[in-house]
Amino acid sequence: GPTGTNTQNTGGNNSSQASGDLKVSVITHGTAGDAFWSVVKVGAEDAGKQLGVGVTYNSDGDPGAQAKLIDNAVSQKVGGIVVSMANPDALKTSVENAVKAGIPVITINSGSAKSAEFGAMAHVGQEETIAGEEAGEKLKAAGKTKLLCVIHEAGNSGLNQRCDGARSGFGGAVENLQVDISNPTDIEARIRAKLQSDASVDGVLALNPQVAVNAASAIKGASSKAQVATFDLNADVVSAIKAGEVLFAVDQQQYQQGYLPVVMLKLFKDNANTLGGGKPVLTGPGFVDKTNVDKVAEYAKNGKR
Amino acid sequence: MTPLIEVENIGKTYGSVIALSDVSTVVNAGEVTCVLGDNGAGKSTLIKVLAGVHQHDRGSFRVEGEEIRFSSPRDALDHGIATVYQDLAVVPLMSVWRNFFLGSEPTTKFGFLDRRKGREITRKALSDMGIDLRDVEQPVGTLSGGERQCVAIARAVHFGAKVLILDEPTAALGVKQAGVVLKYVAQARDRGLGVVLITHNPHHAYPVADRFLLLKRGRALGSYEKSEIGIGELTKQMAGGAELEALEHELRGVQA
Amino acid sequence: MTPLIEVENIGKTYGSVIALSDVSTVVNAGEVTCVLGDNGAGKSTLIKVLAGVHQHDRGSFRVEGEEIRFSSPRDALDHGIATVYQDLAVVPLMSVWRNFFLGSEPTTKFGFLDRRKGREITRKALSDMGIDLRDVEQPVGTLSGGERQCVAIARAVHFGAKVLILDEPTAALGVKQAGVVLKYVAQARDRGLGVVLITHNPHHAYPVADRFLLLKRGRALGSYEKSEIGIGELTKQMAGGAELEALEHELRGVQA
Amino acid sequence: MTVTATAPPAADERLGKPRALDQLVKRPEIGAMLGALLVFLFFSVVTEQFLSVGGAATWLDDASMLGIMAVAVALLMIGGEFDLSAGVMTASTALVTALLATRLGLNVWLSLLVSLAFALAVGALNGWLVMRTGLPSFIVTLGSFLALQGLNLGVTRLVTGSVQVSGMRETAGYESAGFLFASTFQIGGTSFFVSIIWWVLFTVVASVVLLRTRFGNWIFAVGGAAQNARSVGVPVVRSKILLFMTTAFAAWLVGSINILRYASVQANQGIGEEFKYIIAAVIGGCLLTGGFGSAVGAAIGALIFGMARQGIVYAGWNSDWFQLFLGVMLLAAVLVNNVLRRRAERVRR
Amino acid sequence: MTVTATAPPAADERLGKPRALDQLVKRPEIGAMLGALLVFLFFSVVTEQFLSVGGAATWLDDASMLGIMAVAVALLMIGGEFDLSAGVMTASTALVTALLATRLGLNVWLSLLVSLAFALAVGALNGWLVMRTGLPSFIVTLGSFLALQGLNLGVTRLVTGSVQVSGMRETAGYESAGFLFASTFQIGGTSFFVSIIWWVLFTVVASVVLLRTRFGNWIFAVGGAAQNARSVGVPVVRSKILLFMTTAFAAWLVGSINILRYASVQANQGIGEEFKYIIAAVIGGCLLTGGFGSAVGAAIGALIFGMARQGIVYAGWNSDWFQLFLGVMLLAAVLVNNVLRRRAERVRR
Ligand SMILES: Nc1ncnc2c1ncn2[C@@H]1O[C@H](COP(=O)(O)OP(=O)(O)OP(=O)(O)O)[C@@H](O)[C@H]1O
Ligand SMILES: Nc1ncnc2c1ncn2[C@@H]1O[C@H](COP(=O)(O)OP(=O)(O)OP(=O)(O)O)[C@@H](O)[C@H]1O
Ligand SMILES: [Mg+2]
Ligand SMILES: [Mg+2]
Repeated sequence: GPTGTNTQNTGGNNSSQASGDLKVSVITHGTAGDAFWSVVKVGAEDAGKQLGVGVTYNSDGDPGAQAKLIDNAVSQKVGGIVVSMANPDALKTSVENAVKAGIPVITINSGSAKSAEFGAMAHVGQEETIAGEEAGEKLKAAGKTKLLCVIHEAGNSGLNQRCDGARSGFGGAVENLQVDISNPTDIEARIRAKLQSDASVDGVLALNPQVAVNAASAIKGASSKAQVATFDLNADVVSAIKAGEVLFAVDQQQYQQGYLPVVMLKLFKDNANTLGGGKPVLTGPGFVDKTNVDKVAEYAKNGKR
Repeated sequence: MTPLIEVENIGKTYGSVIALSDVSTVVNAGEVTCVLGDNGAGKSTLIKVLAGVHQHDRGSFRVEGEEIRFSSPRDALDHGIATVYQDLAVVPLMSVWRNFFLGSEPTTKFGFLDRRKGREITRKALSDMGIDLRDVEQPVGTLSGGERQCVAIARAVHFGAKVLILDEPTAALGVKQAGVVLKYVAQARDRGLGVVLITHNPHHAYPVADRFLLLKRGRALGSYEKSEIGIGELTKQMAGGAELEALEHELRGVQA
Repeated sequence: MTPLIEVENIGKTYGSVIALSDVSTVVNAGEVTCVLGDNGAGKSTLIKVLAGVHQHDRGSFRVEGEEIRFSSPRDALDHGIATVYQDLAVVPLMSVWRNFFLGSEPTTKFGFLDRRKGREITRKALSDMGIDLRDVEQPVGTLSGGERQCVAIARAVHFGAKVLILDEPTAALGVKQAGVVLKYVAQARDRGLGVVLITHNPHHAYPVADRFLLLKRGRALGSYEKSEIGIGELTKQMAGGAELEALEHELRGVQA
Repeated sequence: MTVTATAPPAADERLGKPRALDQLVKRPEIGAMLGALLVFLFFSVVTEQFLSVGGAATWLDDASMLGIMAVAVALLMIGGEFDLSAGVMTASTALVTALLATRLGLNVWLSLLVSLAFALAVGALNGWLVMRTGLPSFIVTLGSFLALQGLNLGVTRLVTGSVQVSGMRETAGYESAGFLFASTFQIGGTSFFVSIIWWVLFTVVASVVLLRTRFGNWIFAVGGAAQNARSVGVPVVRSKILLFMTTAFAAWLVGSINILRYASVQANQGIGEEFKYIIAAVIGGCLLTGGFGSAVGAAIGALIFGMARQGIVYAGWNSDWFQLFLGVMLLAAVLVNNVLRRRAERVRR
Repeated sequence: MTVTATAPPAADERLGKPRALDQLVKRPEIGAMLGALLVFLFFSVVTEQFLSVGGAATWLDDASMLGIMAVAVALLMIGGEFDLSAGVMTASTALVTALLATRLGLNVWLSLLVSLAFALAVGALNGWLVMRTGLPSFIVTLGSFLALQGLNLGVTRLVTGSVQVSGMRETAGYESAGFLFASTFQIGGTSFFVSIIWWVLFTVVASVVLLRTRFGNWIFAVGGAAQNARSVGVPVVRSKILLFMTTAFAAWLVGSINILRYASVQANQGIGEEFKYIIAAVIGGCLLTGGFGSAVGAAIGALIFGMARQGIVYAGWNSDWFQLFLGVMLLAAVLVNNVLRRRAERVRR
């Protein structure tokens, strides 16, 4: 395959090292260090490496700052922009300006409803709401009656959408709990406190693998009968799934949300190809549970699932 | 003629510390009232009440016959009472002239600071006191102790209206500068101001004062008109009577 | 006998300000060297060099005959030079006894602070100076100016080894306390210490000093043995000669 | 009849001769300026687009929003206080405006007025609490920071069911208000946001107030030694409360620019920004302990920030290391600034 | 031969008679203690589980990790400095340990030693930079905060390709190290984490050092008036560098507890926590300006924090409003604390 054009480990982040002259700017609303978005980044960079496309990845949770990053990319006259639209309204002007400047834009993850309206070429990924919805349905199918949805970053719209989705998918009682991702002790203590004070909670939906691990140990500490489900994977979650401590992990296969847009932009540039016919290209959600965990485990270790 | 300031049986406590109790005195126009006493006797506390920094707990405090209780130093200033504090009340990081005019800044007709005027008046007022500064734009914090003292005094003299209060103004000053300050005190008195002067130096107190208030451990030890007491007796009283003699004797003994 | 301290043509500049230049003097064991001068004359600068707070730029500085340049006040202390600064060098929020022992804390045999000993020595040292504090656990910041001065002096006297430097120690003191300080100076001298004393009060300087160094605007104006000068002439020199007479005359004129 | 014999001499023999360079660096901002110049030159050389008109529009835009706040915060810091609630206030004001306009259908102008009143009230409350209780403003405004953060999220979810308010574009008065706060102007065919003008304007006004008015003098005084300032008659309480209200006003300005430009606002916006304001002010020469600083310096501090943030993106450096670059760059800028300031201070004495 | 005629009188007539209550509140921590008591009583009454053994285990656990850091930060603050890098340091040390153990296969104990050396080096560097440059520690440690944050993320991604390091459970020495740092002990059938013991131990040691040793005396002195302390011979530079290293040590302790307990660490852990440490210290009575404070107070400040955070969860209040409750509660605690302290200070004089 066309790998090896760039052997540098950090990925094709440096455009001058890419062999091709296509430069793609990926701009997301994930905060730095977010597990989910880390996989998206790896996906985009892998695609860049393999296709000889210069990929730069930037992100900011603040919509205004994200808009400025788009403006920045436009002023750099990049060959393509990939953007996640958690807050489409705020990005409207910037995205439209990019389109006006003749830069093809692909939206990923969220904002599919506004994607075409703003002039984007395509949308890759699935709304967080829908991912949450399916997680909720699966938990309901597992016989859960009361669900705790743990938001590890207050005010993060993506996380809130997942919980909102879970609420409609689950049908029954869903409560949100806010914790702080930067303090694992606090995460565990709060989940434990919640479980101690409300014995009827029998399901915990974590939105981050680290939270999932904390939740599992909180459940032990509170001697509760609840079970954990989570978004995304890491080595600990994999072994927890094997051990039955974690029911399943939602896998949006977000690697593709980073990878595919670069491919699409490359193809668009080379052959004017388009994909999806105006409809979103869905990447997930898939689920990882006891049945398929062994298959996925290896990829999770490399940061690709 | 009603006295400018009259306090009667005034008292002040800090928490459970009784810093001042039952002290009475008057300040008349054209007279200097000198407050004397040991360290910690309550002198600064007394003048802080007069200047509106603290409020008295007991007793009465009248300004021009009118019972009063200042809510802030601004209030006292507005009643024409200007004060030089022992700890100087300057802002170290601000320039000399800005400190000089702090709280009473000169403005142009557009409402902006009149900086030229500020600098000139400051330079003039200080050089009148025998302090020639290199630069009135330099921060007060970089001046020597005595220079700083002079800035505070020059400010109070310049803005002082009816009553001028000075807390140990000559303590950090050289002989010449101290002389200048005493001259100012005498001048202010002669212009009809009432002056309250705190000092530990009987040689500074005696020439200019008309009345002496002696404090000890927060209480009045005595109050004398100048006619009632000589400098020798005053020095003795300031040092707590007999004790001084023993000390002087010893000092001489050691010297010998 | 080599002098304890000997400085020769010493000079010090702050940035572009020349605070001290070409000053020479000696401090002998068993003698008091008195440094006199106007405000801003450079007295504090001189003793800060001696105490290791600043370093001199020019000239030579010898301690017991050995050329030296202190890297820190600790260094000077270790050479037996104890100093009372004009700005007192106390930590306002710390208690009196902790300030007293700061840098030379007494410890028990387990390496812990010996608090009882600390408190007792402090109380004793202060009451020897005529200061009876209510409580040596109270923060120094709550003491009156003079009380604070006494703490700093008592500390230097207690720890002073060979040379005791005092920057205007009597400025904020009452008559009695000033007398006690002078007595300490005389005692220290008689115990064979070298003393450097800065003061503006010729009545304080003359009785105890053996040598007078007069500074003006950073330069030495003159250096006299006690035998060479009387108190009248000294006072006159301190005030810059002729100027004082005009002033005294005027002061008397206003009084009349 | 003058007592002193010596008139101030034209040349003082106690002053060594000042060097030419030293004369140049007398202004407190000059250090920050050099820092800014360094960052500017660095990215101009390292990247292609940084120096272009489009590039300048981008980093000026980024600097402008930070700059407005940094200048206000600098005034407050010179006045000896902190405001940790300044960051979330930008979101609170935007939320108030947006909720009123989109949910109650108020005219945008009216909503802006109400949110201005709200901001000033919060600012005054901050100031009053600080002065009343004597607690450090760090703690008091931390309280309001947490409270506002909770309110932002709670109210937004309560009213909209989500964590953002959007739909401003359809409200009455959006166009005209947008023109004032969020329009663009053209220079050399590139659009610059009007927020840059607001930033410059705010800096100039703040600077004039600080250096040329009585109130400015009081700001320095209450920050340098509040007790002493009070003893000579400066209205300390009033001055400090006014400073808190100034910060709140700036937060309202930034909030309004944001809501009109992005037409939506997220409940967690502005969190963490408060420290960037303080950092920009400190880079610009403000002392953390109060009593010293400059408004222009703070504006330049924001400029350094804006240039560094966008410059790193232009350089295409791996964003994983972003904070590392930023940290090193800030430290370098501050160090240069510091060396220069020391030199300047030596001269000033 | 004594000069003074008056021996210190047993009862001083200048002292009004002290009231019994006033005598009680002489200790600086008593304010924080009452704040803690209030919060404790409040949640004990309002919720069911808070007062149970299981409940106590939960909020003590939360408080302990915060508490270790708060005590170290309190020492540093008394010494007149800040350390904004303390939060990320907890992640950095954990990452170093985890990377060495999982990627290089080092024994956990050895990894812990290396990361301790790393922490102490960073702490010393912080201190050295602050003392060397004369810049405020707020700025210097902000630089190291950003730099470490960047390093944490950059290195983690470089090595693992993801943003977290996991897999500690399989490493050599995990069991024994885990016993020391992350085991539990039983009281009344409920497991308490050993971090609580670390917390208590650390507080006691810090308190003894602060109040009973020369070094403790120096901490107060360098924070209260560094210049004056220097002139009486206190080694200011050495003391301050040691304080920065103490904070780094505490961060290592917390990082080690975290990594051994959760067996994985996220690269962005600890960000924002540094302010909670400072807040806890201030609630416990530390002055932001240095020179005053108490280690026990900081520990109690952390306890208030922990109880409030978990209490809100026990009370089942809508977590959208979480920050609002927290803000109001902290402010209330500080206010009570303040009123009491003022009273105490009045007595102490
Ligand atoms: N803010 C305060 N709180 C508590 N006690 C105080 C306070 N201010 C002063 N005191 C105490 O009140 C007493 C009187 O103090 P004051 O400053 O009035 O003395 P003073 O006569 O001015 O002394 P000095 O000549 O040394 O300046 C002192 O014992 C002092 O310790
Ligand atoms: N840190 C400093 N930076 C710049 N100039 C200084 C500094 N310290 C002192 N000076 C200047 O040096 C000169 C000498 O100061 P110094 O403090 O030695 O005077 P002094 O003789 O002790 O005066 P005083 O009797 O008023 O205490 C003064 O003009 C002062 O402004
Ligand atoms: Mg006094
Ligand atoms: Mg001096």
